[in-house]
Formats: sequence, structure tokens, C-alpha cells
Amino acid sequence: MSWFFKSKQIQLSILVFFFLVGFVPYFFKMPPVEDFANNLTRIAAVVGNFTIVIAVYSQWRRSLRFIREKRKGWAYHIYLLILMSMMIIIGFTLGEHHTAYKWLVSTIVTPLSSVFYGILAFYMSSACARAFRARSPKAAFLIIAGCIVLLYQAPLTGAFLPGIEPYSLFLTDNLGMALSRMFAIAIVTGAIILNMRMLLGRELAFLGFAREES
Amino acid sequence: MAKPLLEIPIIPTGRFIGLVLLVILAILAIRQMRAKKMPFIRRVAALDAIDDAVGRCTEMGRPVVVSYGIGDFSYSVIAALSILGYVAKICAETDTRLIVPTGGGHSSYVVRETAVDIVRSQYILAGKPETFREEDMPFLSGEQYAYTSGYTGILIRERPGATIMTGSHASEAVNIAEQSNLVGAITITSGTYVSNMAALACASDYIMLMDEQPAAGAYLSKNVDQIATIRVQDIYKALAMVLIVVGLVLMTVFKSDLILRLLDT
Amino acid sequence: MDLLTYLSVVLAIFIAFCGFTTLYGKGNPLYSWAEFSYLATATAMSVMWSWTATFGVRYAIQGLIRGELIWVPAIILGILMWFRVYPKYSYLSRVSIAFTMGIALGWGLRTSIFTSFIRQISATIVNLWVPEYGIMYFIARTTIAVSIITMMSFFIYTTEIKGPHLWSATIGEYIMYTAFGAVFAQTFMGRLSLFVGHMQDYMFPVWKQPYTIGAALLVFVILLALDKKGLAQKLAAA
Amino acid sequence: MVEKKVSLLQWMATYDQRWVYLILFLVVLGPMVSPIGMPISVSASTRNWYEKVTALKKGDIVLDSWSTEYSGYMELKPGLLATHRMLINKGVKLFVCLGHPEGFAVANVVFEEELKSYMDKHNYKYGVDYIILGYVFPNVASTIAAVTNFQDAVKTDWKGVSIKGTFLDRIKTGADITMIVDFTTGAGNPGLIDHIVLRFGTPMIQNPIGVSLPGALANLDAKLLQAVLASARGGAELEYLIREPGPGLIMMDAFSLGHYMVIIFIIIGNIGYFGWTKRERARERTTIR
Repeated sequence: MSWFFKSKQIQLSILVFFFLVGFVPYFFKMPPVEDFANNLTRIAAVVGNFTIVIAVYSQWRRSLRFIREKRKGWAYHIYLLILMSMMIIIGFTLGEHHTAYKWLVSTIVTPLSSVFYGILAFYMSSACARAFRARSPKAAFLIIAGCIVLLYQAPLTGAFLPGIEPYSLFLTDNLGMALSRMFAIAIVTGAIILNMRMLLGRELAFLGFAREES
Repeated sequence: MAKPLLEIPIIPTGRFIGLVLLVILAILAIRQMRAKKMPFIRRVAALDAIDDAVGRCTEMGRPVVVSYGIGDFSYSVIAALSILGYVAKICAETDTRLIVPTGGGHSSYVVRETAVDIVRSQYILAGKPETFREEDMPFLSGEQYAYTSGYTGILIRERPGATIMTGSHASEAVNIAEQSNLVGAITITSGTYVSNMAALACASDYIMLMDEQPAAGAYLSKNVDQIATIRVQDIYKALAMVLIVVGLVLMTVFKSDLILRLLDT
Repeated sequence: MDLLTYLSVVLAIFIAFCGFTTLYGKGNPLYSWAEFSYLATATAMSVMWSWTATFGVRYAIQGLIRGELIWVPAIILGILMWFRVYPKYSYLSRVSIAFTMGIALGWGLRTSIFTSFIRQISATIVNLWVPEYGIMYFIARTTIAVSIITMMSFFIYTTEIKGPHLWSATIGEYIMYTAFGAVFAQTFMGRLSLFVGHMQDYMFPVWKQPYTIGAALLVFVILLALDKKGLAQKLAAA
Repeated sequence: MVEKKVSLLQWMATYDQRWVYLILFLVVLGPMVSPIGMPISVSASTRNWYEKVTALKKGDIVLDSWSTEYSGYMELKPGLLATHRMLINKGVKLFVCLGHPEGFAVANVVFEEELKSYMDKHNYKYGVDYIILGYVFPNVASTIAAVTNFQDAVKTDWKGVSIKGTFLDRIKTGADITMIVDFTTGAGNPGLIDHIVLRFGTPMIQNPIGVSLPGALANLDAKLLQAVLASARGGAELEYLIREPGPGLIMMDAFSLGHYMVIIFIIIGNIGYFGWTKRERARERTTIR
């Protein structure tokens, strides 16, 4: 039976088959196939959730190795494993809506998630302060446009410089939008071609075939 | 929506032209794959910079950090996995340490396994399976910003010589690029949406713009048949330009919505 | 407010500022503590979600118990995925990957040509001159069309850029940089609102203010002291 | 070691980035400790959003999608709260679908703290007027499954309680939804437009974070979206329009100052660049010659 799992052709056929099942019913009226495809998406969603086990397993293994070999900072790994296990146990026994679980979420997860998201404001300002220098005419255009929009966006500006609105909106709504649109058009063809290469068996690294071939 | 040019009974309204475009695209791609002669292709600075960046890490004895994003299999992730494979190959050959932060999204678990496989196989192919270290591909949870905190933690501690961050990174990309900059690493990135790209263009040393990323696998493979497919991308861009120009002229001068109707067919 | 909530708020403020120490640019134990706490809890949450999500593992098992056979292949494919960890049998997981990937590609490709190609082109095609909309409308619409076309010409890779193409590509490049500036500013607005919103969460109600400012100062002083004594990097995680 | 004296121009060109970080902290925290109360103006896009929400009728079913983690909620909060005040006031039926697991925390805060008194005032009840479905949209696959056969895919609410017998019985497919209101950090759910709007023609309005704004505007222009509320600033304007001051208006002082700070740093950087970096480079070139 192992030939079935090892054969590159068979795996590729599976890929192409399920691709077609999802793809074709959109273009031709065939309700039974569409229903079948819908069910397959539910299966795929479940399959994805199974893989968390491997990811967590590899995290455990990595941390255990740190602890066993007493590498720098190994104590943090002990802390990691204990806290993680504790929370998983609470989750499975008491449930996600229990106070203890919610307490951990609101004390650790929500503030830190906000920190690492909010910290972007700092990185954006430093990137801006560092990169917005008129090294070339192109960069000068970037800076002028950036500053006009920045000025407009400060709500106070509207009060003493109302004339800035049309210029800023021209930049964001027309140029910004044109950029978005060009991006969408350019990238989709690239993406489709890439998918095409995969379906034709050219970019198959993702199935892990290189190893067997060696 | 404009009235379609024609209705075909077995095809839902408005979907015919999409199908036609996809079929033509497939045919063109297959034709291009048979190409024998290397086509002209403009240099992509960000991709060419990869070799130098990894070389710099080897010389300085510093690791190189590569990531492929936090999302499900999408074109950008697949392209980034090709880049990962390419870097892993150089790293395996030159004994440069490779660190790949993984995780970051709930749909990225499957991708993680694939990435591990890709890197491991490059070490096997280079004849050095014993130098592959899976612990250098840490799983940093399935939560975007926990991943980011882990990622920036790695950058601060390991002080890599280069960070190659491609694939489906979202808002955390600027976070990582700036931190990478702060620790003095050469930063090569790509954006998957416009605002990200604008910010990364300022924050990184090299950036893959627009469709340079999906073309990366083909570009780096240096295979004639793969590079030739990039031409199809250009043909479709040209097609888009022609449709827009003709459509605008017909609409404005002749008050005809022919192109709109064609597109809604 | 009960003691638990109070503790949670104060601890959250403190751990948040520990997280901010990454801005200092050097490894330190405060950051490592925040980082590992976050990694641990976030991973635990990931596990719980994979179990309880609408299409999570529990959902499939419950469905199977109810006798819905659709979940049999789902569970088998899911378990096959686990063989990834045994190098000897890892090939078993390929079926699952090929399956998930096939589905993702099929559903992804079927609409992208419409949303990202056809609809974007047809949205650009408008009557440029409508007398009642005036000259501004004409300028705006023409700018959009010209910008798209010139920028796109800059991204043609497989022909040499010369002649009129060079002109168009150069204009396109300038427009692209101008647009980048505008988009960057918009992005900055988003990030700033996030940070301001986050800080607002810590500054209101007003009783939180002394804790927030205190935590910020405390973390800053500890960080400086550790760095001066050379302990910051030493006590950080590896 | 003798430290070389750094001229002002050189400092402007080469200053430590951490100054930017420190000053940003100060300009954001400052106005919160002592508010200034700067004036603001209302944009056309916010008015459009206001009109679209106002046009909804009592009893309409709205898919209320929150593709945001807790951190993104910080930015969407003003728009989200103000819009929900309008929706509750109108008596629209809402079913909240979370596009991110942390949405649970957001839903807790919004419905059990922020809007509680407002809902009580309008007698807006869980199970009758609104239902929280939980993390229904972890990925595109599940979005598709949920909107093609809703009754089969979704059976319980976020706490595992059956949704039989509620207003959700009226929903079979995406076509039965009156409107989609999407609050998104952009990373959430691409399936809504692809698989509901395009397929069933359901109108959709979106309050994205600033980062996703250009993409949202392109979709607005392509008529895939009906209205766009821009980031927290749009939220603040909406608060102003509905005369319900909230978090958005409080944010605006820090918001203005943050923007001005960056502009000042850009100016400083450029003075440094022309006054020092460029001259230094010119000098280097002459020395080499």
C-alpha cells in the first residue's frame, strides 16, 4: 500500500482532482457537484485543525531539549511548558468560559497581543523618520504625498487648514486606490500562473518529494 | 452590472469570460513551458540580493532568518516556500545556520510541516543530514502576535546577518522588518497587500514588489521552462491595459459599454 | 471590583510594559518573561480553538457520534497528518496535504479572476466625461486610469524597457512612489489609532492612570539598571 | 575613550531611533492625562456609512462580522460601538460571527460591558434580537460551508446553546441576509466578498483598520462594498454624527499630536540629511580623489 502514498503521480492526481471538484462547479451549473465540494471544504477545515497536535509536539520537544541540555535560558522553557499545560488542562476540564481560563486570557494574551500590535505605531514612526529622506526625486514625491496625507489625517488640521482635504483625498482615493487596483490585477495573474505550475507538477516541494528523490 | 453579451445555458451568468481567461492562461502557460531558449527577463534586485545576503551571513558567522508567512497555502506562501528551499540549499552547502520561525496562524500548521520537510530535504540533498536542526524551526504558537514576539525575540538574541521575510505576512511584517533593521541585518521582504508593501518599502533594504514574489520560484530555479511562464503574467497585464484603454475610449467617445458587457459575460 | 479582576488589570499593565521593552533593542529578562508567557498561553489557546472551533476536532467527533459519515474521511485524513512526526512514515501525510491543498487551490482560483482581475478592470472603465459631474470627476477618473496603466507598464518584466515604454514606466514609477507615500500615511494612521486605543484602555477609567504611569517608569528603570550592570542580555532567554 | 562632539546637524541625521519611541509615548499619554479637546471635521465617507446604516429597517437580519483580535478592536472600537448603537436603536436583528478566536474576548467586552446599559435601555435581548455565533469563520472553507447551507453548518451559538427557534431559522443561504457589516483588521476573512457578496449579491459595508483602507476603497469603487468607515477616525466622526461621544472622540487629541510628531521627525531627518549626510558624502568623495 505504501506505493500509493509514495507515488508522486498519485499525489498530484489527488491534488488535481480535488482542485477540479472545487473549481469546476463554479463555472458550470451542476448543483450535486457543488454540494459535494461544499462538504469537502468542511472536511478540509477539520483536517487543518488536527495538525495543531504536531505543532505542539514539536514545541514540547524543542523546549525539553533546551531543558535537558541546560542551555541558556532553560528556565524560561520550564515556565513555558508549565504555563501552557496548566492552561490546556483548565481549558479541557473547566472549559473556555470558566473564570480561570478567561483570567489568563485577559491578563496575558489580550494585553500582549495589543502591545505587539500597537508597537507597530513605533516601528512605523521610526521607519518613516529614517526612510522619508529626499535622497532622490522619487523619494521626494513619496515624502510630499506622505506629509500631505499625514497632515490631513490629524483631525485638528481640518480646523485650521480645511483646504487640505481635496488634495489628501486625491492622493488616497485616486492614487492609493489605483495602486491597490494595479496590485490586484498584477498579482492575480502571477498567483494563477504559480498555481498552474503546481498543478502541472513543476513546483511540488510542498509535498515533500525532494527527500525521497535523494 | 452591465447586460452580458451572451448567455450560455449551462454556465451561470457572468462567469463565462472568467473561464475563458483562465483556460487561455493555462494554454499559454503550457506553451511557454516548452520553451527552449531563455527569454529576456529583467533583473529582480530583491531576489538577486538573496545570494549576497546569505554570503554575508556565512562570512560573519551569523545566522540567516527566513520566514514564509503565517497563513494557509496561498500563492505567496508557496512562493515563499520556494525561496525557503533555495536559501536552505545555500545554507546547507555553506554551513550557515538557518533559523525559520514557524506558526503564527491557525491555518499555518500544515504549512509548517511542509516547511520542515523542505528544509530537511535540502540538507539531505547536500549530503549533510546531521547538520539539520529542527529546533531552529521553532513553532511560535498559532497566534499572530505571539509569533511576532517570538520572532523579534529571536532577532534580538541571535543577531542574524540577514532576514528574508516573504510569504503571507500581515501587519507583523513591519514589526519584524524594523526590528531586523535595528539589529543590523540585511532585510529582504515582500508585501502581500498594498499598505504593507508601502510600509515595507520604507523599512527594508530590498523588497519584492507586486508580482515579483509569485514569480520568485521560477526566477530562482533558473530553469528555462519555468522562467518562460513569467511571460504569461506580462501578457495578461498587457491584456488588462488594452481592455482598460479600449473600454475607456468606447465608453467616453462612443458611449458604448461593449467592454463592460464583455467582462460581465 | 473583586480582587481577581483588580490583580488581572494591574498584572496586565505591567506585562504590557515588559512587552514594550523590545523597543530598547536588547534582550532582557522582562521581555523574555513576557514573550514566554505569551507563547505559552497563545499555544494553549490554539490547542483549545482547534478543539472547540466550529469546524474543530470536537465538532467532527460529535458529528460522527450522531452518525454523520462525512466526518470519517475528515478524521482519517487528520490522523494521517500526524504521521508527519515519524520520518519513516511521514509519506502517509501527503494524501492529507494534497487533499487540503487541492481544495484550497480550487476554491481560491475560482473567484480570484473575478474579484482581482475582471471586476477591477470593469471598475476602471467609466465614462470619463460626464458634464454634470464637472472637471474634477474627469481629472480623478483619468488619473486612476493613467496611473494603473503606467504603473502596470513598469512591471512588465520580459521585454526591454525602451522608447515610449520607458516613458510610461518612468511616469508609473513616480506615481507608484507618490501612492506609496499616501498609503504609508494611511497605514500610519491605523497603527497610531491602535496604540492610542490600547493606551486608552490603560488610562481609563482614571484610577488606572497611576498604575500605568508607575508600571512604565518601573519597567524603564529596571531595564536601564540591568543594562548598566550588564545583566540584561545575560538573564534573557537564549 | 574620548567622545567626539556631535553637531546638531549630525544628530539630526543620525539620532538614535529610540528617541522617536520615547517621544511617541509622551505625546500619546500626555493628552490622556490632561485632555485638550481639539476640534474635528466629518468626511463624506462617514456620512455615506451613516446613511447606509440608517436605511436599515426594524427586523432586518444583519451579518455582523468581527474579524478582529483584541488588539485590532482597539482601533475599531469607536466605529464598532457607534455603529452598534445605531443598529440597536433601529431594532435590527444581529448575528455576530467572529473571524478570530480572540473575538470571544471582544464580544464579552462589547456586549457585557460597553453596550450593556444601552441595550437594556432599548430592551434589546440576547436570543431575540442578537445572537453571537462564535468563531464560525476560521478560514475560507468554513465561510463557504456556512453560507451555502447555513442550517446544516451552524447549529449552536458561542456557548453551545441551540439556535433553533430563533430568527436565524429564516437564514438558509447568504441570500437571506439583508446586509453584512464587517469590522476587520484585514487578516480576518476574505471569504465574505468572494463567497457571499459576489455569489448572492448581498450588500456589504466595512470598517477596516487604516492599513486595509486602500484595499477597501478599491472594493468600494468596484461596488463590492457599499460603504467604508475609515479606521478609528471614521468612528470618531460617526460618534460626532450620532451625538454619542465615545472612545473615538477622546482619542483624537493624541491622534493629532502623533501625526504632527512624525511630520516633525521627517523634517528633522531631512534637515540632517541635507545639512550633514549629503555634505559628508561629498567630502568623502573629494578625499578619495
